[in-house]
Amino acid sequence: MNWIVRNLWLVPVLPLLAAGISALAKRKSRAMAASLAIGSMAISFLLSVWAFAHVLLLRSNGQATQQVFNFRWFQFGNEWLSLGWILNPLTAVMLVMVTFVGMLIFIYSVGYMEHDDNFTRFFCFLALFASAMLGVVIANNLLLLFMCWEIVGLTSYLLIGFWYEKPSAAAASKKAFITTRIGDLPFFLGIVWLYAQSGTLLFYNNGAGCLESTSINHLLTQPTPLGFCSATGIALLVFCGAIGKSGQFPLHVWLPDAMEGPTPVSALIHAATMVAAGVFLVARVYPLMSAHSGIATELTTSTALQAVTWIGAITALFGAVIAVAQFDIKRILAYSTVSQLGYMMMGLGVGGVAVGMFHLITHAFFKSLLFLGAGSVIHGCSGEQDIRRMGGLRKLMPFTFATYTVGMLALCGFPFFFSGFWSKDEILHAAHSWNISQAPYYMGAFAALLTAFYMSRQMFYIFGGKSRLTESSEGHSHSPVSPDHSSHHGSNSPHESPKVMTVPLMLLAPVALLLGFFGTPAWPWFQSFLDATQLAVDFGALSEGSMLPVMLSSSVIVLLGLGIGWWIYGRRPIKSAEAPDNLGKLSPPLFTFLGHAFYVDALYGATVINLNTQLSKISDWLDRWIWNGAVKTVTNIVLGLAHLDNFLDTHVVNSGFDEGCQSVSRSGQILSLLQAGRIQGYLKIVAGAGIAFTLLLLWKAKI
Amino acid sequence: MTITFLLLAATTITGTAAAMSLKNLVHCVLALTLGLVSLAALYLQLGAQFVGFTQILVYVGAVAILAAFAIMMTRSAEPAVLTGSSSFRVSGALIALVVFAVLGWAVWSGTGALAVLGPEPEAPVNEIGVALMHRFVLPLEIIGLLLTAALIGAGILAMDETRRTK
Amino acid sequence: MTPMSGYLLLSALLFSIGLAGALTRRNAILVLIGIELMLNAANLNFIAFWRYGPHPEALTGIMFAIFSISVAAAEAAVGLSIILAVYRHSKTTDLDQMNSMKG
Amino acid sequence: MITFPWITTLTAVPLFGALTVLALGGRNKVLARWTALLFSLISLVLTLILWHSFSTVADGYQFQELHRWIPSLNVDYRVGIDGLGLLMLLLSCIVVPIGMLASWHIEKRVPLYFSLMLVLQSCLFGTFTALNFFHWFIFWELSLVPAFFLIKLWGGPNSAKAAMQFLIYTMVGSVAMLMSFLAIYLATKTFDLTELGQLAQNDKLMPAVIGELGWHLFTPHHTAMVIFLGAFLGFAVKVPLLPFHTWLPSAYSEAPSGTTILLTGAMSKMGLYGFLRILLPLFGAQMQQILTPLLWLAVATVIFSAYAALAQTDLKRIFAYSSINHLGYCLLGIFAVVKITGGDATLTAQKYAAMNGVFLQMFNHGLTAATLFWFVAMLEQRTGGLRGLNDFGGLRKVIPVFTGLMGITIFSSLGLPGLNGFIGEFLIFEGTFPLVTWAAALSVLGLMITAIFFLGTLQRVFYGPLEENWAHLPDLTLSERLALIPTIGLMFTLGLYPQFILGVINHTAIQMALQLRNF
Repeated sequence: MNWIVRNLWLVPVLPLLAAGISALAKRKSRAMAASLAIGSMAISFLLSVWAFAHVLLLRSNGQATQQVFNFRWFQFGNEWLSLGWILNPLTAVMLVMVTFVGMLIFIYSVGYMEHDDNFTRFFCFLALFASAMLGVVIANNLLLLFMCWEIVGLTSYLLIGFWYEKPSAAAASKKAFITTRIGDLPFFLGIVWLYAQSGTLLFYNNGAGCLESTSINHLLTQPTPLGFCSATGIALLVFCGAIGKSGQFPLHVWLPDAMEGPTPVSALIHAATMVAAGVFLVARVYPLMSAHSGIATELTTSTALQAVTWIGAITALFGAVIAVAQFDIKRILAYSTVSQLGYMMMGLGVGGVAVGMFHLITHAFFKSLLFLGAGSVIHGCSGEQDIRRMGGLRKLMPFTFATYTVGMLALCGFPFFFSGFWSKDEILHAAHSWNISQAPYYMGAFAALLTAFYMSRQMFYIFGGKSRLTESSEGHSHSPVSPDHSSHHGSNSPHESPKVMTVPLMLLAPVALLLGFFGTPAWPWFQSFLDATQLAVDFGALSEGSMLPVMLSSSVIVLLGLGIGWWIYGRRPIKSAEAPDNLGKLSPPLFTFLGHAFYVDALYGATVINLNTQLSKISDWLDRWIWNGAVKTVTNIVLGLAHLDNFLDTHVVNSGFDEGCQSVSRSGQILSLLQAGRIQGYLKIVAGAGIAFTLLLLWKAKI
Repeated sequence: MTITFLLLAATTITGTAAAMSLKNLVHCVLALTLGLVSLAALYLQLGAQFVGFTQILVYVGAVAILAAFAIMMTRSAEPAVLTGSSSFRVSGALIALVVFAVLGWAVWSGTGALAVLGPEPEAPVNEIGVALMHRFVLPLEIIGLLLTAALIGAGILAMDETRRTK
Repeated sequence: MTPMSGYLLLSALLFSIGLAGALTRRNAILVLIGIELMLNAANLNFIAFWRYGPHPEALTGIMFAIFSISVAAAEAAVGLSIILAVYRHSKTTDLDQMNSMKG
Repeated sequence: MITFPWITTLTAVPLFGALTVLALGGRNKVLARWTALLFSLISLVLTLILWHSFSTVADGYQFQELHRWIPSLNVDYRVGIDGLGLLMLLLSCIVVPIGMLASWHIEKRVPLYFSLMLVLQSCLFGTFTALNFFHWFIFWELSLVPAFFLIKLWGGPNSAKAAMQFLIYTMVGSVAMLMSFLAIYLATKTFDLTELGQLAQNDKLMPAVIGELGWHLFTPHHTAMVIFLGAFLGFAVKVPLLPFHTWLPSAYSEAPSGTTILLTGAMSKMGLYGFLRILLPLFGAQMQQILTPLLWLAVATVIFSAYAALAQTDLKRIFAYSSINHLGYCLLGIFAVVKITGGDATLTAQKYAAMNGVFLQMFNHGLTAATLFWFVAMLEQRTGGLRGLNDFGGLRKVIPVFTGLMGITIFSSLGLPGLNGFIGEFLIFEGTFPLVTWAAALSVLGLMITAIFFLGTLQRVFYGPLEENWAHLPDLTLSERLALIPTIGLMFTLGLYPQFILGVINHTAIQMALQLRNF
């Protein structure tokens, strides 16, 4: 347990400190913020490289390449909840990738954001994001991972809504946070369920961790009312978190809208690191995902992994199909990211951790390269994002064109030289040899074809033909241009971006090229590094089994895609911005249907959001009328009783009493008439009475 | 029904009727004394000499004179207005008639059983005195007390206003 | 007609004459005289019953007559003094004026 | 042995303060304000001393004081605190100064306002430390009076109606509670809560009460249930539980912000404290019998209040409904603990977690809600009383620091990890999930809706284009930022290292959960 493992926490904490200092600093100096962020990322990068080297060292002298450091956080009841971090090949690789890409993007964004007035706040958020992402990577405890996961969600919310004056940016950030949170809640339930079943959330705790065999077997034995064992239940719930964060099929709606944020943000968060967190999560809890009981366990795959594969395959195809019909440069790349993430999930599902992760790493590099390239194109075209109004940038922005082409070819998986080819090929090979069904393989292949097609479409739109930027400026209004870019350029003819932006492109391009060779079937260094298996160079692997046919077919597919792209878009240069898309001409309704991404947004708006507003209206109505109504009726009843009582008092009792008194006094008056003061009158009465009395006596004596 | 009884009865009735109906008050008192004297005679005829003489002594001697005095003293009042409302006088006479009818009917139908004519009872004065002193001593004392109280009361009432209220 | 009923009839007649006088006359003194007459009628009854009653030796009739006469005398005296006092106070002997006790 | 009567002095200090504020505050408003603040800080110091010398391992109550009060009625003045009581005292001591700071700009009858606040604080102390039902009830009722006047005299447009509804509603509830406790007193001749608790433990309380009452028209079971429902109603109104909550939004939105801080920060905790201190030990068996309906009510409270918040347009009403939502979680935790688990080790451990979670959530919510309403107060002062959602837009450009700090508070209330809200919610869910799975699963929906309406508020108030009439809005002054440091700091520290509080309350949580063991 040497120094680096014990102090691995430095990697995420340094950017956090940078973020804290630049946030709390009194005078907001740009230089300080930028240098702090980039400095901290640089140090973290060095530390990650050191950790990587340490793992390599361990691997070379055959020791266990997984080291864990746990500490106790707080106590409730009689047990302590403890957190920790872990250094294993997966962590090492991810650390290096995140820090390297992050650093490059930080440098790039210094140039990109120089005209923005809340520059310091941007870097503070970027640093905060980097620390959270690194926290997710090194966490050895599912709860710590979840906490960093939510903070990553927060920073993506803050960064998407960075230009908060734009209502669309504000709405997009809220949408992003809520959609990911919808994914996070089942994840949270999964965590709580896991803790309830296995008693701990630590992944590896020398035997007692939740991912270790004892607790996995325990989970396998626990039945759930829904039929499958609790291991699968928890795995599926955790996968929901991954779906939310990595923009898989049901919850992908937020990713294209997240393009509202500045391009470095899209590059860093919505291409390389954050969206990959979902894939990384699945990779991290792979033992749990892949655990399944049954006879020949190595032959069948667990239901969880099947779900992952199917969701991945659907998303890959879905993303690719939509990307074909987009016009915003960043939305094309966003949907391509969605599709590539689908690939990674499929890779994890069919091939295992190594396959998925290899594509993740290669994708991170070439997709961030593409995004940064797009950024410099937008920067060059003074904020223009619609590809129909670009064109002819080949000559005007040579560096960007060159690096962009490298990224494009890597993404399409151009045979042999580009990293995309090897990593995608691994996935297709694994899918091909998947024993459950061949459908994912075909979906993957078709998606690869579409990927090649839409990327070539984009290339021809942006770099082919002559520039359509000037022609459009007096035409209809610009698409929503980021506020601080539009005017300052003066001459709006596209020009190459400054050095500080093109240098990162230059650095990323070779990596996008060479990285593929680390994982070729002939020399599977990357796979052996992750799976801690022995490494042996043998070129025969290339041809054994179904590897060769798959490789050939995929390269044919790519070439076919590029050809079709050239055929439709390359042959005749696109004349004007208003001209309908060539593909669109073939089948306009289908094209617009795809353009609106299968109207999924509208569908969600109509169903989920509408349900929400209806339910809120109902509960508000319920509150005002039912509960408040009940209280009001009670009060009214009481008031009614009070009024009734008052009525009774005034009319019945009072008046009754008055009447009584009046009758008494009236009768009194009548009686007083009798007492008229005339004595003879009295005598007469006495005499009368005497007569009556004697008559009575006599009459009585008679009978 | 002896003649003397009828004769005495007639004088009593006329005396008392005149006393009640004459306008001049003095004539009324005189008629009254006539009536009372004839009544005393009736007592004597019934054999109650002591009562007869007491009657003469008390009623004729004292009460009639007292009435005369009272009339004399209140003569200065306004002339005796006899115009009392006729309905007032008629109703009074009517009631008296009804009373007489009832009593007469009662006497007529009730006394048949007592027609026994016993021997003339003797009422010598010493027996009356003995009876007074033995059986009726308590009423005698009370009457004595009553008479003194009446005497003082009448005196005070009739006394002059100013001296009385000191 | 037995002698007794004759006396009783006479006393009834006397009594009603006294009553008629008391009711119809407006002068207070005459009303008083009327009452005297009614008392005498009662005495006549006593003596009549004494004379023709079953136990004349008990002398109760006479005793009653004597006491009634004395009471009548006392009553006449007080009555007349009251009339005098009223007369002195309100200068009238007319019974209708004396209605201060009206209700 | 004569020990220093800590708790009685603590309860007396604010009362004494109220009198001095009234006495010398007559002429000079500023003097009244500062003296009131001084006294509330004195009580804070006293509570910290208590916190320091409180032993976290001793069983039962500490700093106990026992005096014969009314021997004939067998009523004695008994005070004492355990982990929960101490936590609530600390919460009150934090919330009241915040309330006072938020009402610094009240101009109307200032001395009366601040003295009423101090009286309310002493009632809070009384309620949280009383161990004998008699004087607990006195403080429980007494606290309504200052609250009523605070709402009525300084409240919004129709504050009279809201104050009246608040008073009558709570009064009806506490009358029902008084009836059932009189029945109990009739049978057991004692008001002492621990004694009653022991009686209930070995199941002699209810038979005695039923024997005494002799209601032949109810079966014994029903009589016990009726008495329980009486007491339950008293607390359900105060917490509030769903059907009895309609007084809260109108009371909170009509009251002046300083009072709302007190209401939501400390007074709503009295209901929960009552549940834990009185209902759980005494009526454990009855609660178990009707556990499912109770759980349904708790889940309904969580979800419906969240949805209702989504439909509101007035900031205060939104935060009022959100505090109903948060208290719904505490109720969920309490009802989960009541479930019979028959001594199964892991489930008992979950009970400890749920109980700790409830305590922590009570404290966190008090702190966060108070700061939230403090911000609303600041917003009101700056914009002259406006607080509708549609009145603002894009304020972040003008008042960035205000937005930042209020954002932190909103995210803490949202339950973002790293801030204090998350720990409480995690413990509650971690406790309730294994015990009552369906209820926990449903209540998680509440978390999502909370996120929606809070972010909706942020978006409509602070994001989007700036409305021109707010262009000159002043940002937080230095004094206001200093006033915020303790609370925001506490949010972060509790979020990162909750052992400060959990260490103290953990032992009490175990005790309370164990009390229910043999049901």
